[in-house]
Amino acid sequence: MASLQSKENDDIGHETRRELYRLQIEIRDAEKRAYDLFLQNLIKGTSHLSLGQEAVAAGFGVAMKTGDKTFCTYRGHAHTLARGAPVEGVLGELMLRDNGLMRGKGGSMHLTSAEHGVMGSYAIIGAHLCIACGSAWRAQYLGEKDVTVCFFGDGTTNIGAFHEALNFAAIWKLPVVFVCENNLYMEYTPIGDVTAVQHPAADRAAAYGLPRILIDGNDADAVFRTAREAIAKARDGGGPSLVECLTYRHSGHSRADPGKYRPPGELERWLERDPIKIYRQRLQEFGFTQEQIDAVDAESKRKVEEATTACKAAPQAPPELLTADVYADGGWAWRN
Amino acid sequence: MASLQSKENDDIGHETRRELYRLQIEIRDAEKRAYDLFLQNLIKGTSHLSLGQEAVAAGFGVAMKTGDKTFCTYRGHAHTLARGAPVEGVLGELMLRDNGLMRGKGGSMHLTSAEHGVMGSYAIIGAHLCIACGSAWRAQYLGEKDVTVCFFGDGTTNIGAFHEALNFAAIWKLPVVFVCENNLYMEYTPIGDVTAVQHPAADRAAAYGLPRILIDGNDADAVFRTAREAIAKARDGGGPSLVECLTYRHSGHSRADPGKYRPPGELERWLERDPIKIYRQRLQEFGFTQEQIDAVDAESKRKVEEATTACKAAPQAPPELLTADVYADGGWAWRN
Amino acid sequence: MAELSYRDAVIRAISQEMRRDNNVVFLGEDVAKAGGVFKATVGLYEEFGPLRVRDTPISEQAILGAAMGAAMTGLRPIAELMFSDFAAVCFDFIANEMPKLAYMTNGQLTCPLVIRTGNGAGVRFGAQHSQSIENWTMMIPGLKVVAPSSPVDVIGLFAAAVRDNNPVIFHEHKALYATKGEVPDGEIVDTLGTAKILRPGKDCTILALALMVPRAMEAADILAREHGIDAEVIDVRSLVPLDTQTILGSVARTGRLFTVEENPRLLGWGAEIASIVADEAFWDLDGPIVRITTPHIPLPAADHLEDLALPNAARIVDRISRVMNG
Amino acid sequence: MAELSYRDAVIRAISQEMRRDNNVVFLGEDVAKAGGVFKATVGLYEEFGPLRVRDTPISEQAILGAAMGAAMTGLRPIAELMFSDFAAVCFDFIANEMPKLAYMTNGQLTCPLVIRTGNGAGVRFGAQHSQSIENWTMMIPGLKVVAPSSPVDVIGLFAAAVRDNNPVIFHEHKALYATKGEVPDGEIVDTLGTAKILRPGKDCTILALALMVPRAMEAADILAREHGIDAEVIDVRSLVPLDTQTILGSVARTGRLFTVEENPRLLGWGAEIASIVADEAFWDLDGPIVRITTPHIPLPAADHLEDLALPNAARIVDRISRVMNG
Ligand SMILES: Cc1ncc(C[n+]2csc(CCOP(=O)(O)OP(=O)(O)O)c2C)c(N)n1
Ligand SMILES: Cc1ncc(C[n+]2csc(CCOP(=O)(O)OP(=O)(O)O)c2C)c(N)n1
Ligand SMILES: [Mg+2]
Ligand SMILES: [Mg+2]
Repeated sequence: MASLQSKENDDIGHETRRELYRLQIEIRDAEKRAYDLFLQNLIKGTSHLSLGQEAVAAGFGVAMKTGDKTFCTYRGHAHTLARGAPVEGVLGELMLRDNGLMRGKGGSMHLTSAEHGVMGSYAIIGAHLCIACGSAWRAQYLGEKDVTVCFFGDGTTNIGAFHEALNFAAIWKLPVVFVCENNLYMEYTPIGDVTAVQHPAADRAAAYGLPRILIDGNDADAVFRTAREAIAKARDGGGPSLVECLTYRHSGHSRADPGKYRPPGELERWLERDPIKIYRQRLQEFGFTQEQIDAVDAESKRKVEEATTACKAAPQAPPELLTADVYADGGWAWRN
Repeated sequence: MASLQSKENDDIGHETRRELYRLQIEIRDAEKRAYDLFLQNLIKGTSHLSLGQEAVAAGFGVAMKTGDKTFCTYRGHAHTLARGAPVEGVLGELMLRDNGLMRGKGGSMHLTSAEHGVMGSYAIIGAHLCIACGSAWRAQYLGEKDVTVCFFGDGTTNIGAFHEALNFAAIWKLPVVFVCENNLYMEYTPIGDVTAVQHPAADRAAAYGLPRILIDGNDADAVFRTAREAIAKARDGGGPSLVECLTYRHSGHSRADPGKYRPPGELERWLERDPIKIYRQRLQEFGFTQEQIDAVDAESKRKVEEATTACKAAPQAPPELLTADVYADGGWAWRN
Repeated sequence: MAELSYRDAVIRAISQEMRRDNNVVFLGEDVAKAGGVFKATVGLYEEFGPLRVRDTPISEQAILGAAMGAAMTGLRPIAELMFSDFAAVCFDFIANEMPKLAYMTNGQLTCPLVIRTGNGAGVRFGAQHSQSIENWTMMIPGLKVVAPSSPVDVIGLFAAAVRDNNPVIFHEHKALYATKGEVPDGEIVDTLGTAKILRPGKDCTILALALMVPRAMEAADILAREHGIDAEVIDVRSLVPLDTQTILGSVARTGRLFTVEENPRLLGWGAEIASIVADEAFWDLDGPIVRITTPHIPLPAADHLEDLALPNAARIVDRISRVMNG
Repeated sequence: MAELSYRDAVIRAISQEMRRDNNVVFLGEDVAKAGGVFKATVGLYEEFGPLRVRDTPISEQAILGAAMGAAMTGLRPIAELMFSDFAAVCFDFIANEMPKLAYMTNGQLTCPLVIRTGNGAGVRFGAQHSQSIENWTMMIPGLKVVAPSSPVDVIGLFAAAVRDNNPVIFHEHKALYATKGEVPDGEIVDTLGTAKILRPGKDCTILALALMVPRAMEAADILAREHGIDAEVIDVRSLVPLDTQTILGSVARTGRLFTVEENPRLLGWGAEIASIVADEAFWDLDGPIVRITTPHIPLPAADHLEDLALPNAARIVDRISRVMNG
């Protein structure tokens, strides 16, 4: 686990810390709002929240530069927001409205904002690790300096595509960072019940000639430091990294899942280690005033509120959209 | 590498050694004959020889008991013979004749002899590792005491199915032994060019919570000892093993491939370590007379000769076979 | 006789077969302790215990591979693919391994197993969790393919699938799980390869499958009431084996054929049937064969767009009435 | 103008496109240093170097995934699937990822790439290395599907595929690699979605694809010579987009339709076309639509059985002459 450096010799700095906090709280507020909207039946289909996992998205989001590419999963609201995609676009998509990032065509599991470097959210476990390799290969081939970061869960480490992607990235020395958010569960099954090693990603890094990296995923500073290092290594031609972040989701797997499969007390123990709570304390240690923190909180609340209002007012996409963009020419003609 | 025990305290014994030799020489003779028949255009389609890799098949074949199950690949002639399937059935299948193990319907890549425990040869890389898990699961579930042994190549360790099967077998503690024959090449590409670790199987065992087992695959005694141990462990409920056998194919990947992609001298160095050569020496060390060895050789030559004659005389399967056994009722009706 | 949901019928079907035969085992992701993401396997773990009902890792290839290896050596496994879209991550087993085993081994080995999977749209899950893949599976020689539309058919056809000695893929429709129907007490066993005439009619034949069956039935009512068209509705139920006799017999009587398919247009299951009818019943036909399908597009997540995509009663009525009167 | 083999046409096609556009890169198993298992990529590594022509591990998911990720961020990759049967081990990318990307992202991203693969039978490789999977790919919305039958079409259609902004699967027929044909000098670029009338005729229309094209042509000759039947032969070339105009136009003239398909019967590509014709050209038809296909079975390895399985000129002639005269 990465340990905190002293305040005197702070390697992170005030502005970056503010940003790390700002992102975490924005994700938290947006995710809580998504949950409310789901209960109000304003989000149809499904939704997978990252409540409790905000530090991972924020830590990487802040460490990434414009042009860097994000690949994430159905549990990707956080990673999408962490690259600067607007809350309205995200909530709008969850609500399947015309103001959503993909105007309702993709839905919550496929959030994409290419202009922010969010190259898609993928809902079939494992595939996007391979796809992320391709994005990194393009950067390497063209001599472009962007890095690709690919997020996935602990359960994903047991599917074949994980294995193929890791080996492929390693042998081609691709500028990609694989980030495993180990939240202890694949849906409803404890990861330990279905995995041959304790740390599904870290304990397998050696199988791809990679160093073992296991960090506290609830401490945004720890995540940020690791992200900064792995991304710099990738950018400098040092090849891929595999990072396992230990974290926990406060909510259920999806929708209104009450998470009954969890042993009593587990959630409570993790709430003690809530990343937001940890980070508020951190900010205070590093000299932030309560007013400064409150200001960030208020700004986030305002943004989410405004976004919600806009989304509730937004129309659905027009019916023509049904057959748009099947092919790259914008149409759907499969015949003449 | 397993080392030889002293002659005084021999843990293998005369009869077993004879059998280890007998199998190796039978496989060698049959494979050489297959190559000749290919050049004579009597084998259509393809064929993948195990010349040079005989010690692996023989070592495991001798260690397995009646009822144990073999799963192998398109390079499976050796493993099929090692379970006692008749040379005629194997060569007949390669020649696509009616006397072949599957009467020509499967071909060289799908050799199967259920009565000998050979549960099929699989031609799409990786799948049969998962299928072998199922055979082992059945034994575990029914309390049957047979062990499943699954053979594959070094290149196979980079496909997703390998990863899924290994994790699956490990968590369910299945009675299965995975045997990687590392012959240094996936078809024409050196395994090191496409693999992130030096030993594609052994260096990954830890990723499945398994011990690292790397042995000399050209020494039938070493293979036999490892096989005996891994099979006993599986039979006793100790779960799966992953064994990497270092070996080399003397012939090309398939058909008449001349193997031009090999660096000069490589084949010659491996021919020095020819398993048959090694084992003849071993037999002599352990007191076999030249006549005893010659007798085994002669018997093998006779068998292969007889089989060849029978195959050349064998007819093709009748045309009705085309539509037989599509479904388990023996027919092919997909409609009424 | 009791009213049962399609979801509960799945549970009853699995437990009927597991009670009957100790060689029937069941594996899949989150199917055991959690009772399945669609709650269609609740209680099985409790009834049959951890050796017969097993949670797996996210390893669809290992799941199907294990089912196959167990099937060819003596068990009769049931494997769950949570969403049918995931067939694509283990398609090697569905297309290349299971269905070819008996043939390649010249009958030495067989593969008696059932893959059950949540198929179809209507739940706003978007392009990768809503597909109708019955056609992906129908095209594979050696595989049998079933897709029930009612609780009683779920039980009867599932039992037939488990007892069949071939690999069978059993498409449960996600949007039907909550629907209900009358189901007799006691053991229920149906026959694969039998279509059912749900509504006899003399003017035209409508073939439908799974979620499209209630919609075709609704359309037939409207066609009769508002357009004077007396449609015969057939629930195809089983794509392989295919009950061509019932279909050809109906077309011989009505002279007109329509298919209502949820799968996207190109090579939807109706294409095969249309081609059979256009060959074998050509002289029976009084007019064009018309297929009513989801357009050839990926599915959108948005509810109103998804509703637009799938055939519904209004579209069926509109199309059939215009074709029949035009 | 020079005579070129289908195999060498593949090499020329790839190098034509790689010379033209530096963003075209090529990856696959044994494709670089060894020149491919079918020797259809010999010399590319030498000409374009190790950065543009890359050998991969046996990781079809990573190969297609890498191609896709590179395509959506700026390159135009060509990925080889050695045998088309292996599409099953990476079908997620073919069915769920590449073809749905543009749609799911509402056009934010596209996926301009080509998957080229050795398809079809005739080489005695048995059930898992001989399949015709053009129908597996035709049924997927968002994918384009091409299958050339001659060297010149290989080059022209491949160039069109590389320049297309969508994922295109390019089926090369293994049994055609050694065949030869005249090919003009200089750059060749054809158009996707265009069928070719290879032999005009007035009595019936025969549609064929890839290896079935020369067989249909041979059959047409025999039909003319021995049965007085003047068949029009159309090389469909591209399944998606589908040139329905050429097909419907031909049926309008001849009144009879036959398909010659290598894929197994159920949901072979001809089923879709039959269903289109049975709908849109019903009143043009003078008799049944007949599909001549490989039976719905896995393929045997034995040469004489494999030969029995695939449609050949004799079977085509027999079937068509009996139907036309019956
Ligand atoms: C190939 C595939 N199999 C199964 C699923 C169903 N599924 C969706 S999320 C999930 C659990 C994923 O667990 P993990 O990787 O730990 O991510 P988390 O949801 O915890 O973030 C499963 C099994 C899927 N989407 N894709
Ligand atoms: C999924 C899949 N990809 C590619 C191939 C083509 N192929 C056949 S053998 C082979 C090389 C296998 O290498 P290895 O596993 O080392 O086994 P070996 O042939 O050396 O015994 C390849 C790539 C295949 N059969 N299946
Ligand atoms: Mg998880
Ligand atoms: Mg090898």
